[in-house]
Amino acid sequence: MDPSERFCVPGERLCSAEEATAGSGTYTRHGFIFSSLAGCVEKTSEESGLPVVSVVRDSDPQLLPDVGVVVTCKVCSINSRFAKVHILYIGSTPLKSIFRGTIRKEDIRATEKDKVEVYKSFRPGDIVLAKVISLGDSQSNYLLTTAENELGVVAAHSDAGMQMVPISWCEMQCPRTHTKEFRKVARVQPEFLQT
Amino acid sequence: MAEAFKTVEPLEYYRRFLKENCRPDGRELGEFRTTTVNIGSITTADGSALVKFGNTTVICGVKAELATPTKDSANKGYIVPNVELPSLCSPRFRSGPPGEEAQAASQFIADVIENSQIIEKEDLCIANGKLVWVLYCDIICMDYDGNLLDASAFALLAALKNVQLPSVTINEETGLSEVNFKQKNPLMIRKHPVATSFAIFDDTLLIVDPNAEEEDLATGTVTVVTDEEDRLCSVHKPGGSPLTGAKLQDCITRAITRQREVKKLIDKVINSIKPK
Amino acid sequence: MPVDHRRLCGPEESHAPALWAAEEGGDESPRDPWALRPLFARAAVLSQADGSAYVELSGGTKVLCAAWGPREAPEPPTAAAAAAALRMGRLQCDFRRAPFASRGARRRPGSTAERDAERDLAAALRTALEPTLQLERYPRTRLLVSVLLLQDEGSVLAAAISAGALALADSGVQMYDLAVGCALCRGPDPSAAWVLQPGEAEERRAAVRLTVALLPALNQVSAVQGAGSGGTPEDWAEALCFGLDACYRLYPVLRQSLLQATCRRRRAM
Amino acid sequence: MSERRATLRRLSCSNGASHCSRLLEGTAASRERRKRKGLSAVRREEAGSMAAVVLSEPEKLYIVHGVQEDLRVDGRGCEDYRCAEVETDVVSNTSGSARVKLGNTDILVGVKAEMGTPKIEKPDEGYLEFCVDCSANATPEFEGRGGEELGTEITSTFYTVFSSENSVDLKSLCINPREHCWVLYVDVLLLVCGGNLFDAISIAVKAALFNTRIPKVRVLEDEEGSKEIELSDDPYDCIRLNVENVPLIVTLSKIGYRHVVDATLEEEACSLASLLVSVTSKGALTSIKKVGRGSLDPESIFEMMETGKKVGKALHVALQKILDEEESLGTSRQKVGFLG
Repeated sequence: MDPSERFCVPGERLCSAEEATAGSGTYTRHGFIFSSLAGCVEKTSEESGLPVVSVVRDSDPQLLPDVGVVVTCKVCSINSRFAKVHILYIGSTPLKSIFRGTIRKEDIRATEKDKVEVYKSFRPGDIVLAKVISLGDSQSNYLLTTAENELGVVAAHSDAGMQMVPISWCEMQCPRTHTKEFRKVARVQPEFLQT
Repeated sequence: MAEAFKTVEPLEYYRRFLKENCRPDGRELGEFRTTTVNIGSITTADGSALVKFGNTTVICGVKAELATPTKDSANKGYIVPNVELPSLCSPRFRSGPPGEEAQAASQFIADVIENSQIIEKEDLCIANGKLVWVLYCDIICMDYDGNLLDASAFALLAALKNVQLPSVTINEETGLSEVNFKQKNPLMIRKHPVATSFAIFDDTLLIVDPNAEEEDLATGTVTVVTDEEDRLCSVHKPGGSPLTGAKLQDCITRAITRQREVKKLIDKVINSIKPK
Repeated sequence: MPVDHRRLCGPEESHAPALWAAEEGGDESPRDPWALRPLFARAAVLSQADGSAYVELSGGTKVLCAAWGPREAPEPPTAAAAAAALRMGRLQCDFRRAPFASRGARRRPGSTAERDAERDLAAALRTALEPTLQLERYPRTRLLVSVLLLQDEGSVLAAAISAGALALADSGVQMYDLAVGCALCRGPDPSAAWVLQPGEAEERRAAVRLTVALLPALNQVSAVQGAGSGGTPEDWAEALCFGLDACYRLYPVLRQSLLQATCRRRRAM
Repeated sequence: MSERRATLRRLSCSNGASHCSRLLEGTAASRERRKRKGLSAVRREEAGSMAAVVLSEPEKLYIVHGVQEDLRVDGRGCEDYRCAEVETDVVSNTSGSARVKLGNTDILVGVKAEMGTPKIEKPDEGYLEFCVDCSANATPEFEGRGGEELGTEITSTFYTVFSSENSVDLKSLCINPREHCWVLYVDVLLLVCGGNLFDAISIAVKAALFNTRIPKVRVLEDEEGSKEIELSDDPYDCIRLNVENVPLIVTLSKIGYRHVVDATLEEEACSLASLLVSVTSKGALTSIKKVGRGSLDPESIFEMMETGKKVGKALHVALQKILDEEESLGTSRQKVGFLG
């Protein structure tokens, strides 16, 4: 352990709010910055203005899906109106537990929304990149969209059980049987090519 | 990226390790996790033991009470084992009454007690037809990382060895029982049954002392219980992939070796806590 | 009585041997009311939980606690609950007492009396821990705290509160502060003084019992729960001050254990 | 909307300000009041629509600022109770019963005495059993299992409050030690939840216990030692309970920097933490408990306990007066019941 490291527990007063800006893992009350985590205090100086005080933990922070973030999810079930998914990753951070989400038919692609059919876009078991558009209301859970070129199916298995390769923005092909299946394919970015 | 591979394709990830004859936690296929036992730490129980297999932690507390025996077995006491999997031990269990797995484990422990004769139930009789001991053996899992059955059976055995019963006499004149807490006697432990579990991968590969992850991925499990006379007390194989006779024989041989080690460990700890 | 099919029940009726034993004259020596029982605390003890803690009071009370960070909340039952869930997360507490945790007769798990007692303890724990959490950061989710009482030698709720706060902090959820619990009681004798962290026997004989929980950094009280033969507000205020002072004295121990756990976790990386 | 609602309530309170000074009133007076109170219909309607109180931020601010000035939305000061109506002996087939209306909150409590066996640890005492029914009529929140949590919280609170040794003379409920005793089943029915449930229930419980009449029994023993219990022939020959030491609960809700007693539903929505204290007629506090998801600073707990003692004592005096009044009217009293 680096002796210069300063550890703190929740509720510990870090400094006055005039000396620094509150970063992640902290909160401000009565003009002071307090730690809200048990972790290590970090002070980064900004070029202009006050340094930022934050508290970091080594294990991944307890992330939650939030509006605008890209998530990786697995399709569990589909019907004619929507696909139900399990959110597995936020960005590249795995979630500790599963959160459920819904991709409605009208959120699958950006163009020709009226012609979209869910079963021609996703199949159960597909790994999909999507973006959170809403935390949902009292009836529904997280609402997701794939209406962007970079979003959609990134990994899918064919009927024969093989991992398929994308051949266009709306089709994938099985390397063994060469049958083609419809999907809303994502234009894959290099950092998501993993296996 | 290994982390991501593990999340998406856990079985494939695991097979790659097995090909190299090792496991993701660094053990060999036939290697047990570090096993420790702590006896007598719960002073409100009449006997107790805490057993750890790596992360898996199980505690057993025995409480002795007095009851009247049933008519048809007037000279037999009761041993009532219960396994609890509280929500604390793993997120997979909900709070509330025992679920399927806890019930199955309780039944397994009850079978081990019944088949192995750890204790003769006649030893628990105080007055024939009138008064017997009831041993409530409550086994609670505190940290669930696989191999619950082995740990539970081990904790039960160690806790029973720790039990001290107060002496009870029946007053001839009044017919009432009198309990003397100053004079305590240990239980007579007749056999030392030890359970050894194996996870089966792809119908052929056997790995010993599986952790929770391995149990989830395995195609089946088998638990073998043997005692110090190398006798087979129980074989528990709840479904899953089939096993050849030769493989089962292999399991039994390994279980016998394990029984020796566990027995040695218990004796060592019991001796270390004995008042000089 | 309904039969519990999910447990092995044994005989219908059985009694603790202590019922027939000669009455023990368990008179304890008078103790220094200011004295605190040494407290042992260790965080990050369980593998399957996001955060965990073990608290033991010398004399034997042993409490184990696990905490899980935000998880998907179950469907809220009513519209108002759903509206509340959208604004903030929910803390759910679960309290189990091991059947062998107490002196005397075994507690029958699943019996009505046991369920009621566990539920009351869980509710009290939730009241004490909720103010420490920044729940508005975790909408639509629930946080879970699960406690297992292994041995009851008095001051159980107080120990559980301290353990719960440590476990939550260890799980990495954002909190305002830790919570430190302390129990105190006063004997039936009118001249009796308040004693801190009573043992099981003292608690049983006590005329008045009180459990307090303090958020030490914010100087806020998150739990006050007391009952007994009546007292004036001044009486209770005195007890409260006494208890809160004890919480301040216990805080460094808890803080130290949490710092150690944080260091250990960092080294393990 | 919020402004209009607020003015409406101010109106109703200028009407009601006169009776706020009186803490409680009996049925005789209340019947009269109900006749002349034109605005009561409006308030009731409001109550129906607001079972689930969701307040906007400005609405909350309005309430908090009012409390700061010691002027609450309905015109009360911080330590004033709403006027409560108490009527006893409303359900004929119970041993004792009472109905209490506190603002919109409406509670019915029935006490039933039945014979049982004493508990092993207390062989020479009877005991009380509480049961709270959060009926779905009280608020839609209680539909399904919604009321369960609240129900168990209320039940356990009352067990704590009555656990104090001398709240009720339990020894007087013993018929013969170890074998027979009276068990008092106290059933609480929430008809309408309009805030401050705990206080209202405790008033109703005390009134119902006051009203309780337990038949006198004699234990007859024959030569062989077997016992028989004989019920007195005279229906008026019965035991009354001494309720002098039965405590009342006072809930003090922290709003802003101050605390109020007898909070309405809207005020409860503005309060993060409350202190429940049970107070005996002599002003002793037999139990204290913090409820709610917020915390309290030590100083305000001290103040709340003081207020609780003061208000609780006054409440006891007012309640006892009504109970005595009702008692003195005897059978000549005209019952209002549920249609009144």
